[in-house]
Amino acid sequence: AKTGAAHAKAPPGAIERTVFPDPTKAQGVGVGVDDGGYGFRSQFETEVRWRFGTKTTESSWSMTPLEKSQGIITPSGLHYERHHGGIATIDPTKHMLYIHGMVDEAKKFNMQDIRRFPFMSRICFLECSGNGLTEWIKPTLKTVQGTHGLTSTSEWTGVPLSTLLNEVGVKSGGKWLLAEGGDAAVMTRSIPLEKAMADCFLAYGQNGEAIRPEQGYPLRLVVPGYEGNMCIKWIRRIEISDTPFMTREETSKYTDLMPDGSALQFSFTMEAKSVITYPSGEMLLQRPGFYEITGLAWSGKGLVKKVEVSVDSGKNWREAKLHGPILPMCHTRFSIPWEWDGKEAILQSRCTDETGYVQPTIKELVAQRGTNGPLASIYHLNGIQSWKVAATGEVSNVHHY
Amino acid sequence: AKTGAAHAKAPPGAIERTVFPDPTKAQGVGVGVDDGGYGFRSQFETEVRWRFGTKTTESSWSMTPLEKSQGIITPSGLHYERHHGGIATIDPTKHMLYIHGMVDEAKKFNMQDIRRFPFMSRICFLECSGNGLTEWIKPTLKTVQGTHGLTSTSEWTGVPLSTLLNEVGVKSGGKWLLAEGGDAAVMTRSIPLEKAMADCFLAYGQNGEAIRPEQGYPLRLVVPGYEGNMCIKWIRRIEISDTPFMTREETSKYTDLMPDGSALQFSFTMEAKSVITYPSGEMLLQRPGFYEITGLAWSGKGLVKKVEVSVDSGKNWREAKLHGPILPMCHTRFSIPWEWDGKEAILQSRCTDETGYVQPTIKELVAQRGTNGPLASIYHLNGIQSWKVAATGEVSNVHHY
Amino acid sequence: GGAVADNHGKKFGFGHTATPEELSQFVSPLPDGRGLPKGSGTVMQGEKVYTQHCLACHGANLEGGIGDRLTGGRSTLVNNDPTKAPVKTVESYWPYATTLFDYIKRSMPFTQPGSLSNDDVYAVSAYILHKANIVDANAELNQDNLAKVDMPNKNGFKPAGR
Amino acid sequence: GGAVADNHGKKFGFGHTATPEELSQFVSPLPDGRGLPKGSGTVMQGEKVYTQHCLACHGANLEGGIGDRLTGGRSTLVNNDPTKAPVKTVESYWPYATTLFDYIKRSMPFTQPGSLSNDDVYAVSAYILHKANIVDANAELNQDNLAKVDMPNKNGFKPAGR
Ligand code: HEC
Ligand code: HEC
Ligand SMILES: [Ca+2]
Ligand SMILES: [Ca+2]
Ligand SMILES: [Ca+2]
Ligand SMILES: [Ca+2]
Ligand SMILES: [Ca+2]
Ligand SMILES: [Ca+2]
Ligand SMILES: [Co+2]
Ligand SMILES: [Co+2]
Repeated sequence: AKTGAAHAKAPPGAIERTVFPDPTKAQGVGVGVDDGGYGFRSQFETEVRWRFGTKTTESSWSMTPLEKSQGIITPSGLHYERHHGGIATIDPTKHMLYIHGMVDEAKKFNMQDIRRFPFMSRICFLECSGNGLTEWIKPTLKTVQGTHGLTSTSEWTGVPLSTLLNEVGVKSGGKWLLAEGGDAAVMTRSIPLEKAMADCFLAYGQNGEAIRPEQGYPLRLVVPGYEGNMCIKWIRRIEISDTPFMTREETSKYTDLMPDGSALQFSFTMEAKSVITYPSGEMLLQRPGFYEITGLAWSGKGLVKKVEVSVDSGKNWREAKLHGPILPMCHTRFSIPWEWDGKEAILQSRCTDETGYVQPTIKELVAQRGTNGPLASIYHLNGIQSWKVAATGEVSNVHHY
Repeated sequence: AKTGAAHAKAPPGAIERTVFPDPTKAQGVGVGVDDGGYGFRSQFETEVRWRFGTKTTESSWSMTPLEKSQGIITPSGLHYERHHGGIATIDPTKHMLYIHGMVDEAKKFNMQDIRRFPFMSRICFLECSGNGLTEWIKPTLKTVQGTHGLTSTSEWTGVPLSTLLNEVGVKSGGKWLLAEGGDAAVMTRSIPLEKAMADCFLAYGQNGEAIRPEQGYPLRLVVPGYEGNMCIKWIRRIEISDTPFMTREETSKYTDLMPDGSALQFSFTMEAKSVITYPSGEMLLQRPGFYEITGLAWSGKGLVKKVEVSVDSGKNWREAKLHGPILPMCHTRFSIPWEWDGKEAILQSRCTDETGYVQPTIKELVAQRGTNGPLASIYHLNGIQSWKVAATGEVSNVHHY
Repeated sequence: GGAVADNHGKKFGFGHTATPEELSQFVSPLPDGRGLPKGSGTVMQGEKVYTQHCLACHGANLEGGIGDRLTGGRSTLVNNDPTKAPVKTVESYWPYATTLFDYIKRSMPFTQPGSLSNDDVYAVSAYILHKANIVDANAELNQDNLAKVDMPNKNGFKPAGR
Repeated sequence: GGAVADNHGKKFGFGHTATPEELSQFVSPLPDGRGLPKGSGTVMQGEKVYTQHCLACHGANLEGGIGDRLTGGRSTLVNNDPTKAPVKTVESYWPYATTLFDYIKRSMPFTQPGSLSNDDVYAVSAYILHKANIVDANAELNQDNLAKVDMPNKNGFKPAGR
């Protein structure tokens, strides 16, 4: 890549180039002249991941600017992050994956070994189950990046976990496996063996190149449709057992405390959800007239079957167009035309997945799980999002049931 | 983005980070600490676009490192390039698209206008019709990046051209349109109106963000399945006419000179093609045994229906697995298992598309079009590629019919 | 084509056998105590470890700081008051003592993860559990008795079924 | 959902009318000469333009350099000898003189595209066509006669049908 000077004035991900008054009258930048053969985005584009202000930057998260999203693929540079010990920097020639426990033969695989197996690719979403945690009690963050930005979609490539488990031979009685990361948090989660065999895979590729460092380079477990935290990054070890390991991330965290004091554990599935990304919080509609409302819908249970949109506070719902490709456990782009009459309006979207599950209101979720105090019912907020369009055209985050 | 120091030692597209002996024993890099909120690839990844050595860098091309490709999406930073006047740097707030000629009302649209229309997204390939031009007479370039790297796949988002044409109202008798770029080459191509109305679109998005500068930021015409040169970048003007404009790029260039001295013009469609990306030229198979052969197949006429692979110089063909999603006019990933016995082998792949068209051998193409001297039959080489695996495991580019 | 690759019905034989010695670097106890490494530590030893390695972030009274609060909060879990937060700590919320050992062993101290000996981890676990009013001041925890520690919220969890 | 967006059966009315004045900045002649801008230039004037703006890249004898060879090559097109390249030039290959005007006007000189007046472009086109033995030494080309220039390979092209 180019060194400092070229980057200095440009936004992240870009390099500064000369802007000529008439670009047809002066030669542009030659091939490979300033990018080293790996291109940058335009210097006129500025959206970035936004870090939530946790106490440390190493245990923190950053959110995808969904208000700028187009189609279904998230640019790898804008994929949301959640780390508990920072981004590990791992030399792939030294990385090793161990698989042991209740197996016929404990084995270790280096990255070369792993790449020799038959591979698979899958375009699917990841979502942190903490996505929306600020929104339980009242509308809090102002943009869709803040309310929903802990979900992103990539094309992941890797090895089916079933292939590797077949390689070591899971002993009868093996029911759970521990996935362990090679980062400073040595992050661990227990995964049901049944899910592991069904569709989990170890990804070394993301959007056509090596998986990005902050997504677990060189190897990440992908658990399609389940909470993002289970998709262990920088994975270095899998241990098979007869019971779950009851790690900190599946007891202290990622459990759902109910008003009666009991807590739901292993709430794995990211249930059907949708959100309007345009228009959304902090935008300004400049005039009444035609708008193509658009957003994303997804379900950890499979295909998005239907997205309905209301522009009148949930009184009437119209079915939105689903843009292809429509893939299971993947962001699906929807849109619907809207003639804005210039009066205050509440915009909402509601997703139905192939199981018939309908995205609930936040009120319905609160009725089931309680608010349980600020940030106590933290995870799995998949309620209907409401955006208010004021008569001025200003769009804001509201709660409206 | 970070300034010079961080980039200095890292490959293009990466930043240099400290590698600790044991990444579980030291905190990793905090969220947003060194990337400005737009992530980089790993410093251990090095593949880049390769510029073909033309006389100027401004009229030149660079090729996608397909040997490293995974899945179907090409990372935007590695998408192939072909410019005739360098990469234009265009301020999107100043960019304008004019549509005029045989229309009811000549109009101009700024980027805000364009973004207000209903949009569409489509994952599809682009391919320069010069892809493979060095390979007509004898195997020339050594890697699949050189032989086939002028094709890439992205998710493009934009406005259907039909929407804009409907807006200006095409007069009866209008049959062709000129698309004109806003770069230093002011690149022009004539597009049949029928194609324009069928599925062309003006893309402002690529893989979930703004289209990259070298792909035509802020706006590019996409002509699905047709030669890449028609997908006018930095598009600033469309003029409707009753005849083609006979621009330099559809007469002097992008025509196919036949041995009898006549030339085929408007050879638009990128016909069915495939190539094995692994193993491919310059790779080394370290030992006999199992290999998952993989590659890409595509057709400008629609869906890839079948890919067959031969490992014995075309004597026997086995049907490869097609990985999803399989989309029309889009790269389709295929793979097939192979037990290499350690003896010399010729690997080939052959694509059949939904129209029943079967990818020809290079010999068959030469029989039709002639070799016509070095680089004379330049375009539309979609013949079967042959890779020789030597007994040493070395893989090389060969011609084998 | 399905999303999951076909293994062509066979083992590939890639990779190598992992030796018990290599595997001994890993620690991940189960809630019943299987997998706990040998070692032991007392509350008093743990106080030293805590003061030296933990206090800066978790507070002199385990009340939290840069790191989470570790004690207190019993009786706050039953709650549906949107103005009050339940206090979820090792004391009030964690169902298994093995999780405490496991997590400290792998992730703490935050800036020097994996730096403590097993004895130190048993000790600081004992200290935290003592300050949480779960074990006595003279308790010594080890691979055999850690899983038997009676955690207040051990029956607090049930499978979500979703 | 199909790949093409639905326009919901109506005009949106976005954008603005483009005025003839705005459109006058664009030049894209058709092969029959419609769309050629007013202007004219002689071979002799063209020689000056060529020497000053083109010669450095296309050569004193139009034999090419950094830029393409522009003349010669007639009779090389019929060819299936893999050791010989047909010589495709303005002279031997280009079917329409309007293309020459158009391309020079939009793209040349390579490093100062769009810098020549219409008269200069007519002139340098005339010069190139003269050196290509297509027009006389005393030819003057303009918006009315350019399309009538009889290009040697005007019948050389047929639609590929693919
Ligand atoms: C430099 C700061 C720091 C130091 C020193 C530190 N911690 Fe922590 N601790 C943290 C942070 C930050 C977290 C939360 C990490 C996360 O959630 O990603 C944490 C979390 C914990 C938790 C989990 C609490 C819960 O409710 O889930 C325990 C237990 C813990 N630390 C114990 C210790 C012990 C024992 C030590 C010393 C041996 C220690 N910590 C040293 C910062 C620190
Ligand atoms: C600085 C170098 C340079 C100068 C000066 C230059 N050209 Fe060119 N010319 C080129 C290059 C390079 C190309 C090929 C561009 C491409 O194919 O992308 C070219 C292409 C052409 C072509 C097309 C040839 C073909 O076979 O397709 C014509 C005609 C042409 N130039 C005419 C001119 C004229 C007339 C001038 C002066 C008014 C001029 N050029 C000045 C470099 C130059
Ligand atoms: Ca943008
Ligand atoms: Ca809301
Ligand atoms: Ca790579
Ligand atoms: Ca070949
Ligand atoms: Ca806590
Ligand atoms: Ca030429
Ligand atoms: Co959960
Ligand atoms: Co063609």
